[in-house]
Formats: sequence, C-alpha cells, structure tokens
Amino acid sequence: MDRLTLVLWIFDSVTGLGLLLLAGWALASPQLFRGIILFVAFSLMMSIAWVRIDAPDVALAEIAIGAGLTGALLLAALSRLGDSEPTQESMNRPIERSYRARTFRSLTASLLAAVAVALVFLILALPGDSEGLGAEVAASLDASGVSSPVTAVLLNFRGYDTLLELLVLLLALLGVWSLGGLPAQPVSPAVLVLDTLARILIPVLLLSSAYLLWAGTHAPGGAFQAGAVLGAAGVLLSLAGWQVRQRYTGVTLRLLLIAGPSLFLAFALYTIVAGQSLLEYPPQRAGVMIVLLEVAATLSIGTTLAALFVAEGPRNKEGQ
Amino acid sequence: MEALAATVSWDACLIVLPLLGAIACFAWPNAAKKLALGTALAVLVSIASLTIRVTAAGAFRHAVGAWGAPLGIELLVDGLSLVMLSATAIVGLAITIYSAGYFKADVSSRFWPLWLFLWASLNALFLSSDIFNLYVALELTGLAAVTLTALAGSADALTAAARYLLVSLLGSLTYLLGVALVYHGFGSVDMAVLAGRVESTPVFWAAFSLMFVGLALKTALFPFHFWLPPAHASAPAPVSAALSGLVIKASFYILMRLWFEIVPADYSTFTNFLGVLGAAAVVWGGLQALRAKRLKLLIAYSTIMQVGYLFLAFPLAVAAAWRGALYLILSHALAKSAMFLAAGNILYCAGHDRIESLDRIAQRLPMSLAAFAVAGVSIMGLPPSGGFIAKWLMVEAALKSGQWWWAVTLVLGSLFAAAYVFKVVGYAFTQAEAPHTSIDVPAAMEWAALALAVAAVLMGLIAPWILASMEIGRAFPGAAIP
Amino acid sequence: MNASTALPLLILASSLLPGLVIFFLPESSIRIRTALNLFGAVTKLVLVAVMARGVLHGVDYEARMRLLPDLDLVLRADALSLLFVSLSSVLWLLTTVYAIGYLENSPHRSRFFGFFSLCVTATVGVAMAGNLITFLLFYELLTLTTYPLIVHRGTEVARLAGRSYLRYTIAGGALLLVGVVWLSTLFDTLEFAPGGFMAGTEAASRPGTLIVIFALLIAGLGVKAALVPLHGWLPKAMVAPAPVSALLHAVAVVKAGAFGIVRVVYDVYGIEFAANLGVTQPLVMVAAATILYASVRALFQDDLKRRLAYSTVSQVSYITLGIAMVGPIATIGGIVHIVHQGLMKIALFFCAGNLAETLDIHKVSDMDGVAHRMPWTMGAFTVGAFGMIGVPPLAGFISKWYLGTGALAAEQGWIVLVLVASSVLNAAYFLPIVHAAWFKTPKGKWQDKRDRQRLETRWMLLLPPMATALLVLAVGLLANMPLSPLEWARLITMTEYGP
Amino acid sequence: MSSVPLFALVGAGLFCIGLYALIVYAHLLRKILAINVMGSGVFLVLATLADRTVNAAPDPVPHAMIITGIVVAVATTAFALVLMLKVAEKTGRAELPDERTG
Repeated sequence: MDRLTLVLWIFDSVTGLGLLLLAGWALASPQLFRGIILFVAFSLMMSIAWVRIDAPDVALAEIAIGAGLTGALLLAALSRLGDSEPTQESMNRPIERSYRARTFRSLTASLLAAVAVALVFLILALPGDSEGLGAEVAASLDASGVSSPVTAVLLNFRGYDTLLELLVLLLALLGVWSLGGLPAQPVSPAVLVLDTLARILIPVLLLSSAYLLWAGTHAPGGAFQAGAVLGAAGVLLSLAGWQVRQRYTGVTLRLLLIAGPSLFLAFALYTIVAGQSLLEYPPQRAGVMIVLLEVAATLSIGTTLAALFVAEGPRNKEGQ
Repeated sequence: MEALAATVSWDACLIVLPLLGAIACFAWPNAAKKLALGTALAVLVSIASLTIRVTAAGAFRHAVGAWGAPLGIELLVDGLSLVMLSATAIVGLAITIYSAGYFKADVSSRFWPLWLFLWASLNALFLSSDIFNLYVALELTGLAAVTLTALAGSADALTAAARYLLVSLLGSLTYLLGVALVYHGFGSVDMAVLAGRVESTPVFWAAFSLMFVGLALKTALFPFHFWLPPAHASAPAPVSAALSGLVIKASFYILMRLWFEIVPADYSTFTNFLGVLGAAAVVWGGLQALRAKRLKLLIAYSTIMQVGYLFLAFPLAVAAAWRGALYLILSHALAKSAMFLAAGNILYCAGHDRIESLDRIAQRLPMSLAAFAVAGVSIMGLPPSGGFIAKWLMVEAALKSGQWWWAVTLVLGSLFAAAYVFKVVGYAFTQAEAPHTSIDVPAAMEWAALALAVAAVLMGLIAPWILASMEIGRAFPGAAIP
Repeated sequence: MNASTALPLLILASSLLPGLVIFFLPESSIRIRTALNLFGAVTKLVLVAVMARGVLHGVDYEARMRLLPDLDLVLRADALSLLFVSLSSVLWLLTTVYAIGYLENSPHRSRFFGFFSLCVTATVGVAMAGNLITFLLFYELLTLTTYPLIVHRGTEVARLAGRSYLRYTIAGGALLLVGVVWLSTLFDTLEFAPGGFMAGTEAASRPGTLIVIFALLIAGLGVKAALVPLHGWLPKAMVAPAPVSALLHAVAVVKAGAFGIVRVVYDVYGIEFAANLGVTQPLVMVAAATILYASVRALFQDDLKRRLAYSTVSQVSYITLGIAMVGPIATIGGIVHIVHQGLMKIALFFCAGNLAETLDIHKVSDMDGVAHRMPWTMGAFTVGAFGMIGVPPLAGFISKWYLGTGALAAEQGWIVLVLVASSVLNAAYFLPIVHAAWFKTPKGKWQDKRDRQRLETRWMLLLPPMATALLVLAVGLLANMPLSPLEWARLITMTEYGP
Repeated sequence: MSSVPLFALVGAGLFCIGLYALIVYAHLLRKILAINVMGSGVFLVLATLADRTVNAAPDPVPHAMIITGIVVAVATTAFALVLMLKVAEKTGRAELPDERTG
C-alpha cells in the first residue's frame, strides 16, 4: 500500500465516520435549529464523499440541492413553525423517558443494529466483478448526442426517468399550492445586507447556471445542477425581500414552470404520432434537441425550486 | 387514420396523454374540468386500442428511446399489465365523472391536475419493466396520492396525509435500497435481463426482502397497515376511491411482477409467513371494520382485509391462486371505489357519515345505498360477482393443494365482510325520523357509484375472457390445476 | 338461440326485468307497477306451461354460459325442476295479487315489489339450476333478495329479525360454497344427473371426504330448509308482511333449502351411493327430530304466525324425511310434499294475513268466533289446517300416506310412529283454532270494527286463499289424474330409481 | 480503490440511523430530516458500488439515478415541510398522534 493510498484511505475513513457522526448528531440534537445546521454540514460532507467516489455530477447536485436548497427550505420551515408554536420547549420536547418508551427505543435500536450488520455483510459479499452498465454507456455514447456520460444517461438513455422526475418536481409544487400555500415570509431585519449581497451574487449565480448548463453536454453539470443554481438565485432574491411583480405570477409563472415538462412531453407525443419509440431522438439532431430540452428544463427546475421555497399559493385571481 | 391507429403506440399514449392533460389543467385552471373529461376519454380510447392490439398480436415490449434493455428503459405490455391498466381506466373514468360534480370550484381547480398526475403515474407504473423506473413511478404515485389526500384540508386529513407521506417515502427508499443491491449484484435494472441473471444468493434475498418490505408498507399489509385507515377515511371521497381501489394495488402489482419475473424459487417458510400476515390482516381488518362508527373508516378497514386475501396467494403458490388474486384486485378496485363513491354521496348529502345516523339519509339516497349494497355483494364474494370468482379460484386452490386452513381464512373473511356490509345496509330499511337538512346530490355522482358497483358484480360473468386475457404473454407461476 | 335455449332464460326474465323496472318507478305510479307485476306473473305462468308441455314431449330445455374455464352456468328443465317451477309460478301469481291488495297505501311499494320479483327470479333460478354452481348462485341471490322483504317494515324488531336471518343464511351459504368448491376439486363435473355423478368415479373411493362434504352441503341447505337446530331464523322472520311470509314458507326460502337437499341426495350423490356412504340415515334422524320438536314448539305459540312458522319447520322436514328414506314410495311422498306443503301453508298464511289486515288479529287467543265475521277466510283456513293434519282426501293425506307406506317398505317402521305423533300434534295445535273460530262466542276488540264492505275483506285478499284452498282439495282428490303433482312425483322418482 | 466499499458501509449505517430517528422521534421536522439521511444512505450504497472496477471510468448510470433521486428528495422534502406547517397550524403541534403505532 503506497503512501497516497494510505492517506486517501484515512481521509475516506474520517469522512465516512464524520458522515455517521454528523447524521446522528443532526437527528439527535435537542434543538431543531442546530439539527438543521448539522444536517447542512452533513450534506456538504456528502459532497466530499461524492467527489471521492468519482461522482462529480452528484457532488454538484448535492451541494446545490442537498445542502443549499434543502437547508434553506428546512430553515424557512423552522422559522415559520416558530409563528404557530409559541413555546420552544413544546417543539423540542425531550423524548419520553417512561419505561415503555425506553424499552421500545432499545428494541428498535437493537433491531436496526442487526439490520445494519446484515447489510454490512451483504455489501461485503457483493461480487467484486459486477460490471454494471459502464461499458454499454461508453459504447453508445457517440450516438447519444452528448459526450458527458451522465448527461447521456439522464437525457437520452434514461430520459424517460428524467421526464417523470421533472413531473415529480412540478407535482410537489402543485401539492404545496393545493395546501393553500403559506403566508409571505417575514422580511428579515438584515435585509439591506442581503440586498447588497443579492445584487452581487445574482449575476454570478446566473452565470454559473448558464455555465453548468452548457458544460453538462460534455463535463459534470447539466440541467439539474444549473436549475438548482437558478433556484438558489430565486431563493436569495426572495430572502432579500424581492417580490415578483404580480403580472408575472399568473400565466407567465405557470408557463415557466411547465416549460421543461411540456417540451419533453411534446417531444414524446411527436415520437408517438410518428410511430417511433417513445422519446427516440433522431441520431443526427440528438445533441441540439438535448440542449433545447435542457434549457427548458433548467428554467422550469429553477422556477419550481424557487417557488417551492417561497411556497406562497398561486394568485389565481390576478393571474387570469 | 387507420394507418395512424396501427402505428401509434397506445401504451405510450396511456402515459403521455394524462400527463399532458395534467399540465394543461394546471396551465388553464378554468377549463380544467373539460380538459380532464377529454383526457379520460382519450385514455379510454387508448386502452381499448391497446387491448385490441394485445389480444390480436400478443404481449410486446417497447424500448423507450429505442435503446433497449439493459441500457435503456423498456415498457412491458402483457396481460397482467393490460388488466391493471383497464381497471385503472374504468375506475378512473368513473372517478373523473364523479369528481366533476363533487368538488366545489376552488378545490376543483387544484384537484384536476393532481388527479391526472395520479392516473398517469399509475399507468406508467403498470407499464414499466424497469425496477428503477418503477421507483420513480412509485414516488410520483405516492406524492400525487398524498397531495390528493391533503386536499380535504381538515386536521384529520392533514395529519393522515403527513403520516401517509412519511410511510410512502420510507417505503420507496427501502425499495430503492433493494434496487441498489440488485443493480450491483446483477448489473441491470430491467426485469427481463435480471430474470436471466438472478441467482438465489443471500444478496438477492436481502435485496428482495428490502423491496418487499418497502412495497408491503405501501400496500398496507398487516402489520404495516396503520397509516391506511386515517388516510383513506379522511381523504375526499373520489380520492379515497382511487387510493383504495388503485393506489395500493400499484405496489402489490410490482410485488407480483417481481415474484413472477425474477424471484428464482419459492420458499415455503417465507410464503407461509406471508400467508399468516395475510390471515392476520383478514381478521384484524374484519374486526376493526365491524367496530367502526364511521362509514368511510369501515370501508377503509375492509380494504385492509381485502389486502390480506391477496397475500394468501403466496403460500397457495398455484397458478389458480394467482388468477384469483388478480381477479380480486380487479373486482375490489371496482367494488371498493363504488363503495367510497357511495359513501361520498352520503357525506355530500348529509355532511357526516356516522353509521348510526344513516337511516335518515338512506331514504333520500336509495341509489347510493344500492350502490353500496351491490358493491358489497362483490366484497362478500357472493355469486356472480367478480369477488366470487376470485374467492372460488382461491378456495379451490387451497383445497386442491391440501392447504384447507387458507380456505377457512377466506371463508371467515367473507363472513366478516357480510357482517360489516349488512351493518350498513340494515340502516337503509329502518324507519327514520324526519330527515336532516340535506344537500341534493348530482345525478352523475349517484350513477357513477352504481355503475361501478354493477360492473363489479357483472365482472363475474365474463370471467373466461378476463382469465384468458390476464395471462397473455406470461402464464402465472406455480403448478397448473391438475 | 333457439326456443329450447331461450325458454329458461325467458322464464327468468319474466320476473327479473319487471323487478328491475319497478325499482325505478316512482311510488305514485300504482297502475304501471300493478300492470308490470301481473304481466310478469302471467307471462311466467304461460311460459312455464309451454315448457311443461315441451318436457312431456321430450324437448330438452337447456341454456348454458361459461362461467369459469371448466365450469358452466346451466339452466335446465327436468321433471323435478318443472315441479318446483310450476309451483312457484302459480303461487307467485296468487301472492302478487294478494300483495297488491295487502300493501295498498303502505310506503316503499316500489322497493317491495322490486325485491319481490327478484326473489321469485331467484327461486325459479334455484329450480332450474342444472348444476351446483348455478344452484349456489341463485341460492345466494335468494338470500340477498329476501332480506329486504323481511326487514321491509323498518321497525327495530324487523331489523333484528333480518340480522338473525342473515347470520344463519350467510353462514349456511359459506358452508355450501366450501362444499361445492371442494366437490369441484374432486370431480370433473358438477352437473345434476339422475343417479348422481359420483358412483364409479375415482374420487368415489374417498368416503371420508365425501361424508364431510355431504355434511357441509346439508348444513348449508339445512339452514334454509330450517332443519333443527338451524331453524332459529324462521320464527323471527314472521315480522315480515304476510305475503312475504307466505312466499317464504311456501315457495321461496324454505323450499329452496328442501329442494337443494333433494338435488344433493339424488342428483349429486345419487341415492344408492348416498345410502352406501351411510349418510341418509342420519338425515332421516335429523328430519324426524325436527318434525317432532317443531310440532311441540308450535303447540305453545299464541302468536298465530309464529305457530304457523313452527308448523312450517315441522312440515318441510317431511320432504327431507321422505327423500332420505331409501325407497321409491317414500321418495314420492317427500317430493309431492314440496307441492302439497306449499299449497297448504300459503293458504294458511293468506288467511292469517287477512285476519291481521282486516281485524288486526294476531293472536290465537283473539280468534274466538272470528269465523262468523270472516267465514270465507276461515273456511280456507280450515281446509289448510285439515290438510296439514292429514285428513283425507286433502293434500296432506296423500303425502303422509306415501311417507308412511314408504317407511314400511323401507323397513323403518319407527317412522310411522313419528308420522302418527306428528299428526296428533298437528291436530293438537290446529284443531283448537278451528274450533274456537267456528264455535266459540266472539270476543276481542275486533268486534268494534265496522263491516263496511259487501265482502268480508278486499277481493284481492280473499281470492288467493280461496284459490289455494281449492287447490289443496283438488290435488288430493285428483291425485291419480295425469299431470297431478303426485304423478309428477312418480315420474321423477322413476328416473331416480330407474324403471 | 480499496476504500470504495467503505462508503457503501457508511450508506448502510446512515440508512439505519435515519430509520431509527424516523421511528423514535415524534417531531415531523426531525422525521423529515431522518428521511433525508436515509436517502443519502441509499444513494451512497447505489453510487459507491458503481466504482469498484479499477482503472475504468465509473458507471454513470447510478450517478444519473442518484441525481434523479436527489431531485425527487428535495421536491418531496419541500412538500413535506409545507404539510408539516399546515398540520401545526391546524392541530397546534407538528407531530403525529399515537406515535407508538408508527
């Protein structure tokens, strides 16, 4: 074992151990606020792990979505929860200490420990030579229209999954709106600082989003990461107290939200009517079409994520 | 036109059309009702055309993106999926018609896109042959189901929806962990490819157990049923109909698929254990249904019981038992939806669904009570209903394979079912005091419930045709009936 | 589809379709409802007559539909089914007339007549069922369609009676189902055939299993046939309106049970095979016990309809008794009693209904002198009661004669004692009523009721009991004429026992 | 890379830790966190094993699947949080009744 390998092994072990500790700490933290911060730290550490296992695309997605957006969503929810739940104690009520509760917890813990041990043994028992689909992807990459394998899988080989996934995102927003949405976020006192920050950051974010989108065809990046960054820009604006003009929150907003899924579905419908396989790209135009789809998807993902954060209900009446 | 009909892939239409419908309903909320009705009809045309094609030309696979497994995703259209899709289409149409009258304007615009999403995701799920794609479809289905449950807006509904969401997520994650192990053990997520590669190794059984637990959670198999009664009882009636009639069947369908396609051999300890859980579900669901004070809760517990029946097919392990289970899925889909729709009419009319006060309502809604009772015939498994055919096949399988105790369970279940159905129906005939103030129920809502109920009963009379259809492309595993 | 296929279906449809239409009729459209009811009943009668003629000329009426890949739904007309079909269609017509008169001005008549028609459809289906699964279908349909009739009045007592009825019949149905499914796993066919389908098959060598199945089937059928101890629902079901009780006791429910027992013993197991299995003798014992027990119980009922109910329990078991004694003569007695008991009992129930409807008399103790007010009704009642006791030449005498001689022929002399004891008991619970009605001085509140009409009650209530009483007389007097029930029973027995 | 299965083991651990928290803690926010931790665990298992072959590019298919999974997770988390707030608004607490049955 050479030195580099040893160092990396130690690094990985520390990362792994850190992940477990952070997760446990985040979940067991008596204060929810601290729990959320620890969870964000956990997500950041996850992205380190992703880099270590050669998954830079995932690392980018994890930073933008797992750590950034999820963290923001959690914190926003916590601050809103504060409004409806006056006493801090009831919210962070210490867990029950009765005999029954303790027995129940220790039983659960031992059962899950057994499951964990079993899983560990199974993972160690997995065949070391299973090849997965790496070779197939590599073989078909030229025909996919893009040179980044992950993008090829996401938009072409398994583009159907991605279509459904875009719809999950839209459905979540529909769900939030169907709950009646939430009242507007109270503008934070630090608004001026945020405002200045936002004015500097927004262009940077937009630029990075565009870069990620463009890079996605041949390098780590793509619609989801780009969309997430775009969404982050929206979140930042919202935090800084920016309001979207009412006339853009009706039909315009809806059109932005459905742009990605609609284009995807229009493509699907075209292939159906043309008697082709569902979502079959014409080989020579695959690259262009994927870029088009990605642009639309990025817009929709960004808008949807931002709208999920704002979580205000749709303004139907003004919108129509 | 005919050339178009021949080349169009109707299976893909079943996914794409409702999705487009959902998005259109979202973009133009004012026209949502018409768009949804149009979509429902389009789906019906698609399923009819698909049925004709499959009956004539047999089962087929559809390589999405023209890549084919293992690289791409494949859709599989065979008798099993066809039967599930058809049931979804029939129940879906009834729910669509019903909902056009049920929801008030403000809720209505939120309901339609969610409902079409649910319908599309169910279709996607029934068509998929890819276990990761099934995960995405499961998430879509679960999320749509939860959002629809929460639509009722009451404290009960929101709490139930939250619990349902957590269970649903837990279920899909557990399933996904199983998928991860399968992928790494056998290098594919396509069922047909896996069928050729899977061996009976510890890794496979661990992966399958994980997938099984995840799916059993979503199917509400005893003892994972705790989330179902509050959710199904507090959701809006047409949503309850979809949840009990279709959504829980989706996860069971995946289970059936996995069992048929990739699980290498039967292990009787495991299957007997499933049978015991099923029997426990029958008894527990039956007892709780008898104790229920509210109509929708009673119907929800009845669902738990009927889910128990399905799991008896595992230990019975002969083809006839699987045919019976699938027949039960179908007839239960129709009958249970009819029951929930009928209960919805009562709730709509009276503002409550307390069983002991039903007599005052029954007089005003004889058709809805009739729908409940007729659907009850199928739930009880009396001839000539679809439920009877299912019970017949399963009891026959039990006696033929010498496992009479499962036959006893089935019969016991029927007795429970009779007891709780008549607990409700009895009130239809009692003399009531002056009825409450009540709201008139639109005729379409009453007819939708009755039509489904009658369909559930008449389904028993076309059994040879359905039984032949359900095995197109794949004979059910297990010994044939000697 | 030719005539021989269509006719059984038409006979079903003649009550099914009017029934379904009636459900959707508004309460107020009395004329349409009455017209539909009578049209259905008369049509059915005519169709049955056509079919009877056809069967005599050797036409094979059969309608078939595939239910499961290896099972058909079969409707078929053989001599036995024709006997039951004729009985039900004749009595349905009379009961319909009676019910129209009886329910004048009461609520929910559309619902009532709808279920009434479905109930007859189910009975006719039971009669024409050509195999066990078809039988099961209509048998369960009968359960479901009679329940609404029993609880029709909507009182608490009615609800409880309905619940009790369901407990017995649904449980019975479940046992029957298990028995039938079990048989289907052992035999290739479930079709009724003279001599049964068991003898000579491979599965016939499993007597233990077959005995268990026999017990399941008889228990399932015995609920409706009210074999003791499965009879508990019947006296409670008396809360139903009189025409329902009449139909239940004479044609529909109890008779379906008894008819099923005949089918199982003769056309499923085959009488010889069943006798060799050793299952007939226990059945005889149960029937005998039922006859005696129920007769004793009837003695102590003051409620007229309850007394009649216990009498039914007792009399229906004559059928079981007759067919389970292995021997052609007794069998003739059992089968002919299907018709005779129906005629006698329906006459009695019509009369009881008249007393209740016209004079509000429900108790035996209020009947003193009532014959002076309602001579025609009580005349019919007296004929029915004498028939039950077995006074020659009425219907009951014929049955009892064949049963008695059959018992001697089958070398079971003790059964004659049972019959005698039963007749004495019959007399003991019927004669006091007859005596009180004709010879005692009137007393009771009913005397205050004004006699406003020319007739003692509405003609629609009077005609059916008179007609049935006449039939009771006629089938007894004309027992040896061709086409009499007795001759049919002989014909049926011939096919079962062979020439 | 000898260290690769390590993260799969960590993933299994995360799954179990998350599941424990999901079962034991009553507060909905904590449950939502727990679900996210479980998700991360599953993704780790899915990705890590894709990288076992030495000297070859990692299998991109699991990576694409994980990105799909991460997006699904954020979407459901967002919805779950709003649902939690609505439950809290209606019932006064962000918890589910009779926790022990869960």
